[in-house]
Amino acid sequence: MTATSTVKGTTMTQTGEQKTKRMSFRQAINAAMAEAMREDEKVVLIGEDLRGGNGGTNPDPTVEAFGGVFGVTGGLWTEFGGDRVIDTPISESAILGAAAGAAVTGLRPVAELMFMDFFGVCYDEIYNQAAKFRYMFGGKATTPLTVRGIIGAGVGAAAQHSTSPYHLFTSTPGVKVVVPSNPADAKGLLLASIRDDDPVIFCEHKALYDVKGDVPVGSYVIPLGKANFTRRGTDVTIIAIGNPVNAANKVADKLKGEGISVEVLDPRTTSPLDEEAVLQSVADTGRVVIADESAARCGFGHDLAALIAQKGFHDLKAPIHLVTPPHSPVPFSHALEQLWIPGAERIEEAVRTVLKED
Amino acid sequence: MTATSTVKGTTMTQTGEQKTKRMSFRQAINAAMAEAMREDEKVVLIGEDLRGGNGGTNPDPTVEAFGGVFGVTGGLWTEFGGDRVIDTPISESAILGAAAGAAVTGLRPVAELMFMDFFGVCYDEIYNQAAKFRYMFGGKATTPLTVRGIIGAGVGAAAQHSTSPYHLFTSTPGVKVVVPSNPADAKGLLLASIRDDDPVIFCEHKALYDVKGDVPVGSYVIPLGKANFTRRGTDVTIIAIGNPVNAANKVADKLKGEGISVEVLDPRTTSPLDEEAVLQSVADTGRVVIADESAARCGFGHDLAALIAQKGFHDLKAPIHLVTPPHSPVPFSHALEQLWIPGAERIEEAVRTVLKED
Amino acid sequence: MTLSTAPAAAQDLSTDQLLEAYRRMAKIRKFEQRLHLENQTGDIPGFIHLYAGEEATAVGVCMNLKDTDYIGSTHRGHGHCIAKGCDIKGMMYEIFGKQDGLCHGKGGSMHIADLSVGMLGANGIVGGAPPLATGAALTAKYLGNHGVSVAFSGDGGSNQGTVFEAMNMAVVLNLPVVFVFENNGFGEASGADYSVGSKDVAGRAAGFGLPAVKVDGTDFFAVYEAAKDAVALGRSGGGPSVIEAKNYRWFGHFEGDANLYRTKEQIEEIKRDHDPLKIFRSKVEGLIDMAELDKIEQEAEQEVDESVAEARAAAEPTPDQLTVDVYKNY
Amino acid sequence: MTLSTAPAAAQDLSTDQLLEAYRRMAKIRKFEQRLHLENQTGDIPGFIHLYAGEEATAVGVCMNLKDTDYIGSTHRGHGHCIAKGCDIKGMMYEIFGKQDGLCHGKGGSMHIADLSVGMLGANGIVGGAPPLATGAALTAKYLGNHGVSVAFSGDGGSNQGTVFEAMNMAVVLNLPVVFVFENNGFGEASGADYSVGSKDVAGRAAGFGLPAVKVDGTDFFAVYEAAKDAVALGRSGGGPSVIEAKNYRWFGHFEGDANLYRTKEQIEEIKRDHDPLKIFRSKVEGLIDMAELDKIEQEAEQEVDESVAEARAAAEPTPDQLTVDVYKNY
Ligand SMILES: Cc1ncc(C[n+]2csc(CCOP(=O)(O)OP(=O)(O)O)c2C)c(N)n1
Ligand SMILES: Cc1ncc(C[n+]2csc(CCOP(=O)(O)OP(=O)(O)O)c2C)c(N)n1
Ligand SMILES: [Mg+2]
Ligand SMILES: [Mg+2]
Repeated sequence: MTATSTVKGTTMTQTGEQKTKRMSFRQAINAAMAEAMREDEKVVLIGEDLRGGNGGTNPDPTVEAFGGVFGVTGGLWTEFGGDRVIDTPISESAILGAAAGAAVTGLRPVAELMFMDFFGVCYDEIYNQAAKFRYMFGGKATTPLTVRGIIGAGVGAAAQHSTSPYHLFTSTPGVKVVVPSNPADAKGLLLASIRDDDPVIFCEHKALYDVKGDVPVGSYVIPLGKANFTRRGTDVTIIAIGNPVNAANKVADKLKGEGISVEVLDPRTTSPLDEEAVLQSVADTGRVVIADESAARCGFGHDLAALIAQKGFHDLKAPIHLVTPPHSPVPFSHALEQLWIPGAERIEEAVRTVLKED
Repeated sequence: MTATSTVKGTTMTQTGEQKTKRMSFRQAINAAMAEAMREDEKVVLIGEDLRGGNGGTNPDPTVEAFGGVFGVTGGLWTEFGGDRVIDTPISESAILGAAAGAAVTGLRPVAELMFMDFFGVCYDEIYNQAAKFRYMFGGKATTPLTVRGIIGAGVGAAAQHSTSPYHLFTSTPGVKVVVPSNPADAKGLLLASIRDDDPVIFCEHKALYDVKGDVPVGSYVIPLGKANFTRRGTDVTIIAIGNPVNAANKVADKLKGEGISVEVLDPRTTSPLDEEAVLQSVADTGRVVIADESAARCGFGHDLAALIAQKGFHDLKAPIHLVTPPHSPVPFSHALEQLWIPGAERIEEAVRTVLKED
Repeated sequence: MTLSTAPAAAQDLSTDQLLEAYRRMAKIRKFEQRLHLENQTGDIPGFIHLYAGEEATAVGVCMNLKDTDYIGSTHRGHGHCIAKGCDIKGMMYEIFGKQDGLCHGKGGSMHIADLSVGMLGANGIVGGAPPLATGAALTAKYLGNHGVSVAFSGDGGSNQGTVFEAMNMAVVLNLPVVFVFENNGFGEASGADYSVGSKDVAGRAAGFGLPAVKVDGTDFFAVYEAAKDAVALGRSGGGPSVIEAKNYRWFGHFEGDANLYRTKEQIEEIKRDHDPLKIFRSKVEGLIDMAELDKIEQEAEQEVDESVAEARAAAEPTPDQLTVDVYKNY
Repeated sequence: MTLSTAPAAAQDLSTDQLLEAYRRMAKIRKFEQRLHLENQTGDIPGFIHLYAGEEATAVGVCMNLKDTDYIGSTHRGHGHCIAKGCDIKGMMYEIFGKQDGLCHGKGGSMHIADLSVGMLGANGIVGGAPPLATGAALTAKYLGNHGVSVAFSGDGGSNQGTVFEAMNMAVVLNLPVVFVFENNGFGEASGADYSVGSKDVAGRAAGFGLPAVKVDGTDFFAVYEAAKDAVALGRSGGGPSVIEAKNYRWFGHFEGDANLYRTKEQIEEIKRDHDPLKIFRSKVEGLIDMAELDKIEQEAEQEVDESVAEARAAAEPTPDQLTVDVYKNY
C-alpha cells in the first residue's frame, strides 16, 4: 500500500492487505462521510448547500444542485436523505451551535463551516461551548462533533477565503484538530474524527481537492495524534502539515538526487500532537525546518519550534528554521499569492541554509 | 519617575520631569480615554453599559448607572455626553462592525468588547474586516480603531470569562495588540493605541484593575512595539507579558536576595513585537523563561520561543522554559484556578531549573 | 398580543403538581436569598446573578418538561436549574467550587449543568442557549422521541445575532424548540426599551415565522399555560414558538451591582407587587391549604441551610483534577 | 407591503439623469457579460459572482447617493461598484490582479473598494456590509453632515446574525442607514423560500423597529423611488429603513456553477421577461430617444473591451508589494 509504506510506529488499525482505490482528496473525504453514515445512524451532516436545491424553482426534487461548494458532499443527500444531510440558512452560529447541541444530546453531527475563514462569525459555539462542555460540566458531557471546513491559499480566493486558522483551533483546549495532506490520510483521519467522542475540527486544504492517491476502501481509521514520516532521512527534518507536506516531499526527493537525506514528518493532527515523533526526528537529524501555512505569528509552526526549543534543545545542531507566510493577509494577485505561500522553493532554501549552519 | 527608571532604549516621548499621580490600573485606563477624548473629538466610545441607565426606569437622567462592568468608563459619559459615549444593545458583531465602519469613514472609535472571551461571536469584524481593510484595499483605507477588553484568570470568573486570547489577535495580520502590566504603561499605551492609525486590540487583565502605581498626568504616550525591562539582570531572562510580569518581578526580587540576577522583560505589545529587545536580553543572559497566560498551545509564549530558537539560538545556554497554563479551560474552583495560572511559584521553579541546566 | 392575565388554570393541575410547583419556586427564592447573603462573606468566587423575582417563569415552563427534554439557560441560571430538577446540594457545592459540586467545582454559578435531568448548562455567553437548544431539538426530532427543548434568554440577550439565527433555523428545520425570553426590563443596566429597537421582543418572532405569546412572567399559571401550548406544539411536530415573559428582578444585575438605574423604592415596590410566590398563593386560595405552602417554604429554607453548611465544609478539588476531563482521555 | 409596480417616476428625473442611470446599468451588464466569457479563459484567479440581471437595484439606489455617502457591498459586488462610481478600468485591472487595479491587485473581485467614491468594499463575508454601513452612518450622524449609508445584502445573507444585530442597533442609535436586501430567490443553490423562515425578508424589519418596502428590483424607477424616500428619511434624521428588491440573477451563483437548481428554460425566461435594461427602455419610451440608449450601450461595451485589453496587458504587482500596506508603516 503505497500511501503508508514509509509509516513508522503509527497509523494503521487494519493489518495485512487492504484493498485500495485511486481517488481524489475530495472523494476520499466524501467516502469517509458515507462510510461513517452507513455504520452509525447517529451521524448527520449539517451545513449550507450540502445538497443545494431546497426551495426555489428547482425543477427536479431529486437533484443535488450543489453537494457543497467544492462538491465534497455530492451524492450523500441522494443516499441518505434530507433528515441526515441537512441544508441550513446562512447562519454559521446556528449551524455550529445546533451541531454542538445535537452532539451533546445524542447525535454525532458533522457540521460544515464551508470556509474556515468564517470562524469569526461563529467560533464561540466551539471556543466557549462545545470545547468546554466536558470540562466545565465536570466530565459529565460528551460532545462528539466534527466541524469540517476549507483552508488554504493558492487558488486566488483572496483575503477572506484563503486563510488556515488551524493554529487558533489548536490553541483551544477541548477540541482536536486535523490537517490532512493526502487522500488516504484524509479518509482515515475523518473517520477517526467522526468516531471520536470529543469535538474535532477537520481542515481541508482547497488546493488538495483534486489531488489523487490510493485510498483504502471500507472502514479505514488513522488514530488522531499519530504523526507520519512521509520520507525518512538523516541529515535534516522538515516538519510540515497540510499542503506544505507535499512541497516538503518534493524538496526531499529533489535533494536526494544531490545526496542530501531529508526526513519529512507530517504530524497530521495538530492537537493532539505526536510530540514523541517530533522529538525523535529532531534527535535523529539535529536540524529542523518547519513548513506551516497557518501564520507568521503565534502559529502552529511556532508551537512546534517552542516544543523543540524546550524538549529537543540538546539535539539541535543549528537554529530552527520556520517557513511560514509573511505577516500579511493573503493577496489576491497570483504573483503575490505564490510568494505568500510557504512553498517548495522557500522550504528548499531553508533546508540548504540549515545544513550549512551549526 | 519610578515606573520608568529601569527603562532602556525605549518608551518615553516626553523628556525631563513629568508629574505623576498615584492611581489604579482602572483609573489609568479611564484617564487615557478622557485625555484622548479631550484632545480629539473624533474619539468616541462604543459598547455595552459604558454609561448604563439608558431607558428602563432610571429615575435620574444624569446618572451613570454602570460605567462599564468593572467601572472603567465611569465619569466619561458625564463629561462627554451620549454622542461620544455610546451604549449599545448586546450585539458584539454590530458593535465591532459599526466601530470598524466608523473608523474607516472618519471617526476614531474605542470599542469595548467587555470580556475578550466573547471574541467568538464577533471576531470576523476584526479578522476579516478591520484588520484587512488596508491591505485588501491596496493601502487606500485607514482604520483607526481601538478595541478594549478584559482578559485573565484569577478572580473566579470561570471558563467563559477568564481567558486571554491575545495570541489569536497577535496572529492576525493588520491588528496591533497591547497587553499592559501596570497602570503607567496602561495609560501610555492606550493613548498610543487610540492615536494609532491601525486597528489595535487592547487587553486589560482584570486582576490588575485595583493595582496602583504612579502614572504621569496629562498626555503621556508609550510607543507601540517598545519593550520594557522591569528588572535588569545577568543570569537569566524572564520574558513575561500582562499580569505575569508582576509575578516575574516578584521572583526577580526574591532571587536577588539569593544572589541570582534575574532580568525581566515586558514586551508590552505582542504585535508589533520588540524583537530586538528580546534577542538582546537572550544574548545577555543566555537563559530564558517565558511566562505567558495566553495558551498552552500556539500561544504568545510559543511565538517568543520560536523567535529565539530561530534568531537567538547561538546565545542560548540551556533549553527555553515556558510557563503557561495547562491545555485546559479555566477551572472555577479557586484552588484549581491558582494552579492554572502561570504564577510566581511556577516561574521561580522554572528559573531555578534553567539555571542548573546547560 | 397583549399581556394576558393569569388564566384560572389552577384546576388543570393536581394538588401534588401545585405543591411541586410551589416547592420549586420556594427553593429558588430561598436559594437566591441565601446566596445574596453568602456572597457578602467573600467566600464565593466570581460573579453570581440571582433569579429571585422570576421564579414563576422557570417553574411555569419546566413543569411542562420531562427529564428527557432539554433546557439551555443563561448567566442567571440557578432558577432554571432548580426548576428543571438539579440537586440543590450539588448546585450549592458547585457555587462554592467544591469537588462534589454538580460540575466537580469546575463550572461554578455560570456553568451549572446536569444533563441527566436535561439541564444543558447555565451559560456565560449572552445568546448562548438558543443555538444549543435548537440542536437538542434536532436530536429529538431526528430520534422521533417527541422530546422538546427550551432556550432561555433575556431581553438584553434578545438582541444577540445567535438568537435570531437560531429562531430562523428552527423554523426552517421545523424543530421542537421553545424560545423563552425573560424580559425583566434590563440587560445589565440598560433598559429593554432602550436596547430593543422595536420595544417588543415577542413581536420579532413573526418576522422569523414563529408564533409568539406574551405572558406575565410572575404568574405561574400564565406561564404554565403558555408553555403547555408551546410544548404541545413542539411535541406534535408543530415546530418552534416564542414566549415572552414579563419579569422583575429583585436583586442587582450581579451581586455587587449598586442598582443605580432604579430607586430603592422601585425595588421595594417590585418585591411588594410582583412576588411570584405571593401571586401563586393568591391564585390557589381555596384550593390549597396555606399551611402546606408555609411548610414547603420552611423545608426549602432548611434544605438550603444544610446545603450551605455542607458546601462550606466540603472538600476542594484535588490538584490532579486540573487537567482531568479536557478530553475523554485527558 | 405588496410588490409595487413601477411608478411613473421617469418625469422626476432630468434627461441627463436618465441617461446616466442607463449608462451605469449598461456598464454593469457589459462588464458582467464580458467577465462571463473572460472567466472561461482561466486567466482570472479565484471566484467571481456576476450581478447581471440585478442592475436596476444597484443603480436605482446609488443614483440617490453622493460620493460622500457610503455603501457596503457583498461578494456580488461589481454592480454596486459601478453604480457608486468606481472606475471600470480600475475594477477590471483589479479582477485580473494587476498592480494598477483599484486595490493594487491585492483585493480581487470580492474586495473591490474605493473609499474616494464612498464604496466601502465588496465583501466576501455574507452579512458583512450591514454592521460596517451602520458604522459609516454613525460617522455621518456624529459629524452632522447629512450623509447616509447603504448596506447591500442578499436573501441568503438576510439570515446572518450580523445583519439582524445591525438593523436593531441602527434603530436604537437612530442612524441614517438603508438596508437593501436583493432578493434574487437563491443563496448559493438554496431557495429564499427555504432559508427565510417567514418567507418574507422585508417583513422582518418591523420586529426590529424599521419601516420597510418591497419593490421590483428589476424596475429602475421603482427602486429609485423607494431609495429616494429611504435616503431622505436618513438624511433628515429619521433613522434607518429597509428595502427588499425582488431580483433575478442571470448567471450561476459563481462562475462555474452548473445552475442545477433551475432549468435552462427558466433562465431564458428570466432573461426575456426580467431584463432591467429592457424594462427601463419600455418606461422611458417617448421621453428618451432609443438611439441614445443604443449609443450608451455601445460606449459601455467599448469601455469594457478596452479595459479588458489593457488589464490583460498590465503589469503584475512586484514582489516587494507583498508586505506593503499591512500596517500604515509596513
Ligand atoms: C456575548 C456576551 N456579551 C455580553 C455579556 C455580558 N453580560 C452578561 S449578562 C448581560 C446582560 C444580560 O441581560 P438580559 O439578557 O436581559 O438578562 P438578565 O441579566 O436581565 O437576566 C451582559 C451584557 C456576556 N456575558 N456575553
Ligand atoms: C459568512 C459566510 N457564510 C457563507 C459564505 C458562502 N457564501 C458566499 S455567497 C453565499 C450565498 C449568498 O446568498 P445571497 O445573500 O442571497 O446573495 P446572492 O449570492 O444571491 O447575491 C454563500 C453561502 C460566505 N461567503 N460568508
Ligand atoms: Mg434582562
Ligand atoms: Mg440571493
